[in-house]
Amino acid sequence: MIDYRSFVTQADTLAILPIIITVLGALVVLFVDLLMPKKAARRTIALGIAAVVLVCASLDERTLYGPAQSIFAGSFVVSGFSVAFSEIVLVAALLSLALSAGIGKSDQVPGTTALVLWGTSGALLMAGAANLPTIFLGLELLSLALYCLCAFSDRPQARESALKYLILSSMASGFMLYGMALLFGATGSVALAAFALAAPSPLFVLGAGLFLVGIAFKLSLVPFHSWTPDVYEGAPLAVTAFMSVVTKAGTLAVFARFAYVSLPPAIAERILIPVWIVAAISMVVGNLAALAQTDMKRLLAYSGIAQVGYIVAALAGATESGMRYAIFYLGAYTFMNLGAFAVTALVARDAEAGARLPAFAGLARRRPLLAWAMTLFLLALAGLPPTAGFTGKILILASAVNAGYAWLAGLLILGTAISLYVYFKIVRAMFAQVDLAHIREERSGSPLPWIAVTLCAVATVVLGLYPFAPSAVLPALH
Amino acid sequence: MLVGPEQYIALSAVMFSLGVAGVILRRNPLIMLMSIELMFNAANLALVTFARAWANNVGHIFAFLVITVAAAEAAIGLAIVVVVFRKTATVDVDEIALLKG
Amino acid sequence: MEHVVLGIDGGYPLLVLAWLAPLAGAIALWAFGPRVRSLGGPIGAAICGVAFLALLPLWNAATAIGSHAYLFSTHSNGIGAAGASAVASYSTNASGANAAAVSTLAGIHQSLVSWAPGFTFGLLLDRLSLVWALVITGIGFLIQVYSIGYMTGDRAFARFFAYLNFFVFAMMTLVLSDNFVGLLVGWGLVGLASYFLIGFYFDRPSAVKASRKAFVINVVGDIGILFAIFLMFAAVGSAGYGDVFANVAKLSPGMLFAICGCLFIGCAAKSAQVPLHTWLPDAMEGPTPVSALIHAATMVTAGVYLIARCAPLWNASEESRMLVGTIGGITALAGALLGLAQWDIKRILAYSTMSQIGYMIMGVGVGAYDAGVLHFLTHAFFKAQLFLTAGIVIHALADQQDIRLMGGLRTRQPFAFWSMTLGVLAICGIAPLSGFWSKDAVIYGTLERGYPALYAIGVLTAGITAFYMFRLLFVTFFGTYRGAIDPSSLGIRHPELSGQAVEPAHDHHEAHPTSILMIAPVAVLMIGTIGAGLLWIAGWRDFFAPAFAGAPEGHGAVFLPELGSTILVTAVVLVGIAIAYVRYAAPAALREAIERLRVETVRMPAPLAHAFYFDVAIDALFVKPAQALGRLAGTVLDPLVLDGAVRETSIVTAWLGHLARSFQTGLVRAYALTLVVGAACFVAYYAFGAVR
Amino acid sequence: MIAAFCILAPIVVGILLFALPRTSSVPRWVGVGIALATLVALAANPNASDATLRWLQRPFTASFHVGFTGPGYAIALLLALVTVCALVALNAPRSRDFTINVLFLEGAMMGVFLAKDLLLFALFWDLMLVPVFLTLVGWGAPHGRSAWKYLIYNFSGGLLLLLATAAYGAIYGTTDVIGAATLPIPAFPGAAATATPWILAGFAIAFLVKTPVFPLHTWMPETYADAPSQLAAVISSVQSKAGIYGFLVIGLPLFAPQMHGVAVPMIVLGLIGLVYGALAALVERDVKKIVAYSSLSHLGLMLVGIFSFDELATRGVVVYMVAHGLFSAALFLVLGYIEAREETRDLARLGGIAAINPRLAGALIIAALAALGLPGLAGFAGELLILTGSYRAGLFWPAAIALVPIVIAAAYMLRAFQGTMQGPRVADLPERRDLTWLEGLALAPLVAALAYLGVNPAPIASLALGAMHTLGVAAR
Amino acid sequence: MIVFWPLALVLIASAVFTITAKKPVYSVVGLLVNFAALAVLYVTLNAEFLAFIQILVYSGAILILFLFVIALLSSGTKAFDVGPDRLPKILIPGGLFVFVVLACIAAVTVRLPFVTRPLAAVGVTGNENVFGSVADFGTALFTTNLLPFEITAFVLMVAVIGVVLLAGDEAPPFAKKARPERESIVKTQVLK
Repeated sequence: MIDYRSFVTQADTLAILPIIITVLGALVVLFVDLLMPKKAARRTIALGIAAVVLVCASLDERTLYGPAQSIFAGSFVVSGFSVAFSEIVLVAALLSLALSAGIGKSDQVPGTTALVLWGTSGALLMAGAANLPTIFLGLELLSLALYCLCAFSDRPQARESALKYLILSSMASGFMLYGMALLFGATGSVALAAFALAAPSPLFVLGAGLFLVGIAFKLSLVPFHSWTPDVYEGAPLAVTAFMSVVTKAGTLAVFARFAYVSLPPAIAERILIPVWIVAAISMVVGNLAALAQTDMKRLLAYSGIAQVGYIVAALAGATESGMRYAIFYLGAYTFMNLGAFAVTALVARDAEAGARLPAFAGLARRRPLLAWAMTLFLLALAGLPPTAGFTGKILILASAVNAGYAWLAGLLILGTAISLYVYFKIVRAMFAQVDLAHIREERSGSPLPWIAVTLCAVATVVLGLYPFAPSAVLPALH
Repeated sequence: MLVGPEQYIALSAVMFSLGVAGVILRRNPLIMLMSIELMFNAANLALVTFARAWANNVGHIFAFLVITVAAAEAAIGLAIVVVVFRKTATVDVDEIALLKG
Repeated sequence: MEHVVLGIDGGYPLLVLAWLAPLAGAIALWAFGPRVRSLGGPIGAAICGVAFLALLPLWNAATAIGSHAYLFSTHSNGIGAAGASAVASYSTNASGANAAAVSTLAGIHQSLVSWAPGFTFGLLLDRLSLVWALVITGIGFLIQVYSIGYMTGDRAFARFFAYLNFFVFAMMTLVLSDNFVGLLVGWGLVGLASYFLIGFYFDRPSAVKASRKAFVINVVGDIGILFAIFLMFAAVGSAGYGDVFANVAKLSPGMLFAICGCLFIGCAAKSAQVPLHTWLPDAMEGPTPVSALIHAATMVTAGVYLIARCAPLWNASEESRMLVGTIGGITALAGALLGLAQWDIKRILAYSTMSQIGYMIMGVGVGAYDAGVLHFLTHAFFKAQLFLTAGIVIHALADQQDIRLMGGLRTRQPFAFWSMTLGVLAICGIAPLSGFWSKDAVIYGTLERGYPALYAIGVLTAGITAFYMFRLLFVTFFGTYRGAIDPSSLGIRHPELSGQAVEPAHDHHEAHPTSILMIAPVAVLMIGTIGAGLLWIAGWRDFFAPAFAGAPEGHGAVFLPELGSTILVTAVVLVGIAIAYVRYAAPAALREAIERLRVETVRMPAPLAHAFYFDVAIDALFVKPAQALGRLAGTVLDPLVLDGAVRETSIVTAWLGHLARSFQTGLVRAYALTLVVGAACFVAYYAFGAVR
Repeated sequence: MIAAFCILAPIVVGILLFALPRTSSVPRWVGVGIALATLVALAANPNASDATLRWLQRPFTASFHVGFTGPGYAIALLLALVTVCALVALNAPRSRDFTINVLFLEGAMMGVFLAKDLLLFALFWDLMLVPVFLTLVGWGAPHGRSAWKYLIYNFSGGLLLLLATAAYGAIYGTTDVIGAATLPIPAFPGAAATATPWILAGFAIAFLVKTPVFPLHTWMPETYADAPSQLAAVISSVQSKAGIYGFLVIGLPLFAPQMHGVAVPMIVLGLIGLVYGALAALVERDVKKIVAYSSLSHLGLMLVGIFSFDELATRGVVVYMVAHGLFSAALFLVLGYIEAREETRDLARLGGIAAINPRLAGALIIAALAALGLPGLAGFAGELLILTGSYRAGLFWPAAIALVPIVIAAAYMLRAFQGTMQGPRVADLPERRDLTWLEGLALAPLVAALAYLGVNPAPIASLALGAMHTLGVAAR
Repeated sequence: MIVFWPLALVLIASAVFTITAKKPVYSVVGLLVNFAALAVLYVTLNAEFLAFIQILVYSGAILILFLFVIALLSSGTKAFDVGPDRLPKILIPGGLFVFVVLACIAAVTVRLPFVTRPLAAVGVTGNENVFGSVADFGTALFTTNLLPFEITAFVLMVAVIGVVLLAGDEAPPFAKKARPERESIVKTQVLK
């Protein structure tokens, strides 16, 4: 007789407690909303609960930091590594919710907030997933939530983006799933840790390849990126912000675990080379395509394509330190990217639709603090000091050179050079001399985005300059 | 002719490819969704086959989970098609291209 | 590293005072000129006088002949060590064979600063620099006194004296420096002072142009000296006179020639030697006192000073003597010839200056240093006097400078006439005036040292000089006054070609009475004009014998004795005077003076009228090509080629951006297709590429 | 700590200035005060100790390590002085924001010249470009392209610098090497052999662009011409030295063999720039561009000086860096005053200003004379030491060729001076007031420093000496 | 195992029919056949529980959903394939090429040595506690795969909430009516 209790111990429960908090928190949001009178400030309450939930999850997540422990019969691993990704996801979710003070109409806010929380839990699952079904389900949980969230707007663009995202993402899931099936076929196991022990076989390689296609799609690496700009532009701003970080964080966690843990050493490098190549292409093409963009969300989408290329480049060679730098840069990217989104939300006439370049004209004279904050975020995105983007880029460059991928470092520089025009176009618009008489001042009522801007700005600078070594803070793998 | 896992996998690969082709060739999002279901089913077939080959029922479990996800995805996908239709009065994906460039 | 310093090192506050007082005056007058207004002139003159007086007490110390040089061992990093003479190790027997050459050059030395090893600075007052310093401050003083009268009423009255004081400071720097770098500093600063003063009337385009030309050509000379410094520094590791002269024996003949040649480029530019002389006539755009002080008496003779100072170098290099002597001779002749063709009273004097400096350079070049230096001294007197007299004339004629429009001034301006006559006689070398002694010494010096060709040039030039100087005298002062007649009847078509300003200067454009302040300095100068030459027979050679020890002596076998030479020169000069008289002053000539001047004007030989085409050649060879290259750089290479490449890159980048965007058609099926294409590439790699 | 103060104080104060009203003139005086404070702090503590704070441990060790290297100290002094001078008589509109930008610029550039860690150097290097870009955008000609050009050229260089720094750190294990007594042993000797030339190439290109050196200079004339004069003064005098400084304290000690390997092409580039800039300045009509091209010429000379590897020339380079900083700042400030008065920079439109503005003319001529290398002013001292040293080091032709532009410099500088100040008055040029006391005050320290260093450059030259000992530059 | 070949034929034919059918309804029918055949194949692979689920969920739930939506969208306006085919024609051969490559690679890969190993021995389908049986499946699902199973609950929850929020919110454009009680939707759905 099987002792079922041995499969759900207290340790297991504690280990996934942040996920449980998040998931159940979403239910709390919905139920509290049910109990509220009609006239109540439902938007505020829902967001407040979600914030509490996310903060609790984040605090609880910190307690898990430590040596790796495998739970749920190897389905899930909790380690410093997963904690790092989880924290990034939670912070990103928190900041995204703050951006435009809820998604959709006010009576939809509790529902959408719940969806955000569930999506977050999907990403949290991906951060610790140790076998293929868990990966797949975490990914789908996140994706399904995002499909819905994208559509929560009356703008036809939002609907379109949801449809496109749905079709393309499902297709990519199909590829990934088929790859998973082949991996299972090649090894007879679904546990990532078991793969490395299997003898290398063509079936395994092909399975890994298809799996990586799915990964590349979720990371929006060129040429699997084509959904990104459209979806980012169409989706409500907060959703775009959310998915721009959370999807990447979750998928990177999966990719990193796969690349570091499950590949037989003999063929690991050959299996991963296409990923480095598409990362390199992403750095260049992403920035190139961003050159002529005027919509901020679309611009940040292309920028994100390039940025994720940088992050993947950090992993090149699959060195242990590279992993840390990737996490560092991802953390930096979270703040600088969300900061840019937050400023866009503040500048935009319609916070949900986002803003186009002309909205930034003369910002330095109208709202200097906002303009300088935006400049800071853009500098960070461009990899310039005094920001985390600069430090992160240095780490990535050093890591790539160290791992023998100097060509990647060179292409990174090329991409960055192109990106300067992209980011400084906005800086220029903000600081240029314009006739302020023609510009109608828009001020959003909510203070929440301001909080996000402040947090992101502080974090962007502090992460870049605070004299700590990422290696001392970030944990070992597994 | 002996039937082994190879034949099953080949069959699943063909099904998968047909699903891919369906997504590319059709303009009707419903049929595209159906094609995606074909892809998922192809993967399921592979999973089940390999489960049999290794005598490891985790493949079955996986397939089961996939079926669940496919159901959820179909539900959401159809809902999205409906809301798109409400906004634009068409679901021809070639007519839905506001976002580009 | 051993550091040889000429002169007895010590503290000489008077020397520093004489050196810096004019600078202080210049700064004060420049800064506070508008406040002190008409007091500026007296202040400036007084400061110059103070500098002169400060030098006098130093006479004994500076002329005391020491039989020793001082050697200082300095730390090789050298910061300030040379100044700390207390740590010096003392030796009376320096550097073997060269000790003799060095030891005789005694004087007084004041240490100043050190830049780096080999670049130490100090002031040196020995006999040579003493003579120059006295002339600079003395004549400077006189000319400033004169200027108080001449410049009265000018708007920038005080600024003028600031410039003059600055010039005196710069010139003192030049002659008092104990090393080539300090000399070069002075060299450049006098050029600057000259620039300021030539362009004093800066709203006159011709003055602006002339000042720029003078400055740029002088910079050409500066870089000659600069290069000489490179050579010397690379060879002996120092730019100090003492170090260089002590190591002359170590230098190869080729190196010596190169050093002398480069130094001479500087001399040629500063002293208006062919072919770098073209700025000097144009420099007459400046006020007349400036021409007298800078462009006649002092600055332009800096080249003479440099060569005399570097006598140890020239002594050791026969080729250099040949070169310098020849250029000097050519310049003397060319200046005289061009003097024939001028109508502007100041330009005539300018060419005569060029010619006379040619003599001096020829003299010092061939090794007759004492003669050359004496000619500098006498020339300073008589040429300053000539210029100042011309100034009186010009001043009285409301800034008229064209001698064709003068005439008959003998009665109207008797003082000017007599002064001018005295000066002309002196420059022609009529005994016993000063010019006679010095010029004779120079001319004979060339013969003595074996340069008969130069001798011939010298004699010929003396004759031409006599002709054109008397032409000046006769046309200006004899006959009848022509100022009222129509210039065109004299053949003057383009007034600007005659040197006359199209828009004559400024606010003092009217006839002035001649003030006592202008007459007195001229009177003082007359004393020198008459008597300075007598120094030649009053121990001049002995005075300088220590300074020019080792100079090449005469070969002995000379076909002409000195007295014979004197007679020959005097005869040639008299012939020149006679021709001038016949052409310009004989009663017959005076009657048809106007017609004669017209014909002469119109029929002037083209090479002379165009000053032997030097300006044209320089313009075509250097200025035009440089401007063309500059235009090529500024309007073609920069914007089109270099920038164009960058622009193309950005255009291509932008195009690539559009290309990347063009894949973003908005059609979800196209996106699916790209996804599948990407997947196919992946799969192809993984199926065939990843595992063999 | 003094170094850290000089870097941080302007930046912090700059941020605080946002609190003051936009149109007040108080921020400018606060700016002057803080710049003066840095100047005094630097001048009073020439031997201040370094400040270090650990930054990174992996992939390489890096520190927030700031302190004085000899040349760095000299240029930091220059920077503080020029900043004071630029702010004293500020006439740009929106003076608070302008002051803030200038203070940020000062802080960032202090960082460049006081950093003793390569990574920190790279950080400040990139950082110092930002305020310039912002100022060009906000105060330059509307719709001008100069900001873009500045950005594209300099950040491209900056990124290569970044890559080179990262590669250096990755291979040598530490970037805390500027002015260090001993050089790091590469962690990967094999990789070091292959990569070091490429690392130098990265640094060198960044330095060459920043300096700038032909043919990477085309951003410069437009930037200097378009920038407000106070900014042009700061960047032309100090920022342009960053490249030369980089060669001096990074190139020479860390990459000595490779530097020797590229000496010939570098000298050739320097010479081309030297002649090219002079020729272009000879025919340029925009007075600010004349000065810009003259900078190209002068900086080419410094490059020649560095690559002659001669002790004397190195001293000369340091002296000339400071001298050029002083006179180009003075030139741009004066030209700015003229531009503010006459609203044009075109030589064809200017003329005869000296008649009514004699003090302005006096200021311009002094600056121009220093620029053309008048003996007795600091520029001459630098030129002399560089060229003498180069010649002694065996560079006969470079030294000879380098003399020609001195003549051309005299021609174009006087052309610029006379074209604006002398000649007949241009009829439709408005009559404006002469140099004000404040403007004179802004120029006076520059002129005084030029004159003092012209007479006695030893204090600055000896700073190079101090550096050379620690940098291990053997005198040949 | 002889049943494999006819089933494979049906599977492929129905898949081709699904992706080529003119009307979506026909595609649904093709898909139905496909799923049914697949269920039979599952049985041949000892996956009897999965075969059952396949019929139940896919054929019974998902396809019905499709039919409903087709019915909804076809009422009143023309929804499908209304405009020109905007995908450039040259891309379609490209797509086919890709498809061929994929198929070929799949075919090549499965011929490689791994699969030639003999299958592991398993018990006869239909018995309790043997491979593929419900008990076998259930044990695995509730022990080693508990976490994924629990996640499916939330996946479905997301689907439910999302669909409710999306679909229940507004009226179609051609029948726009103000609905007074929008906030009640969440309530009712959650209570379900």
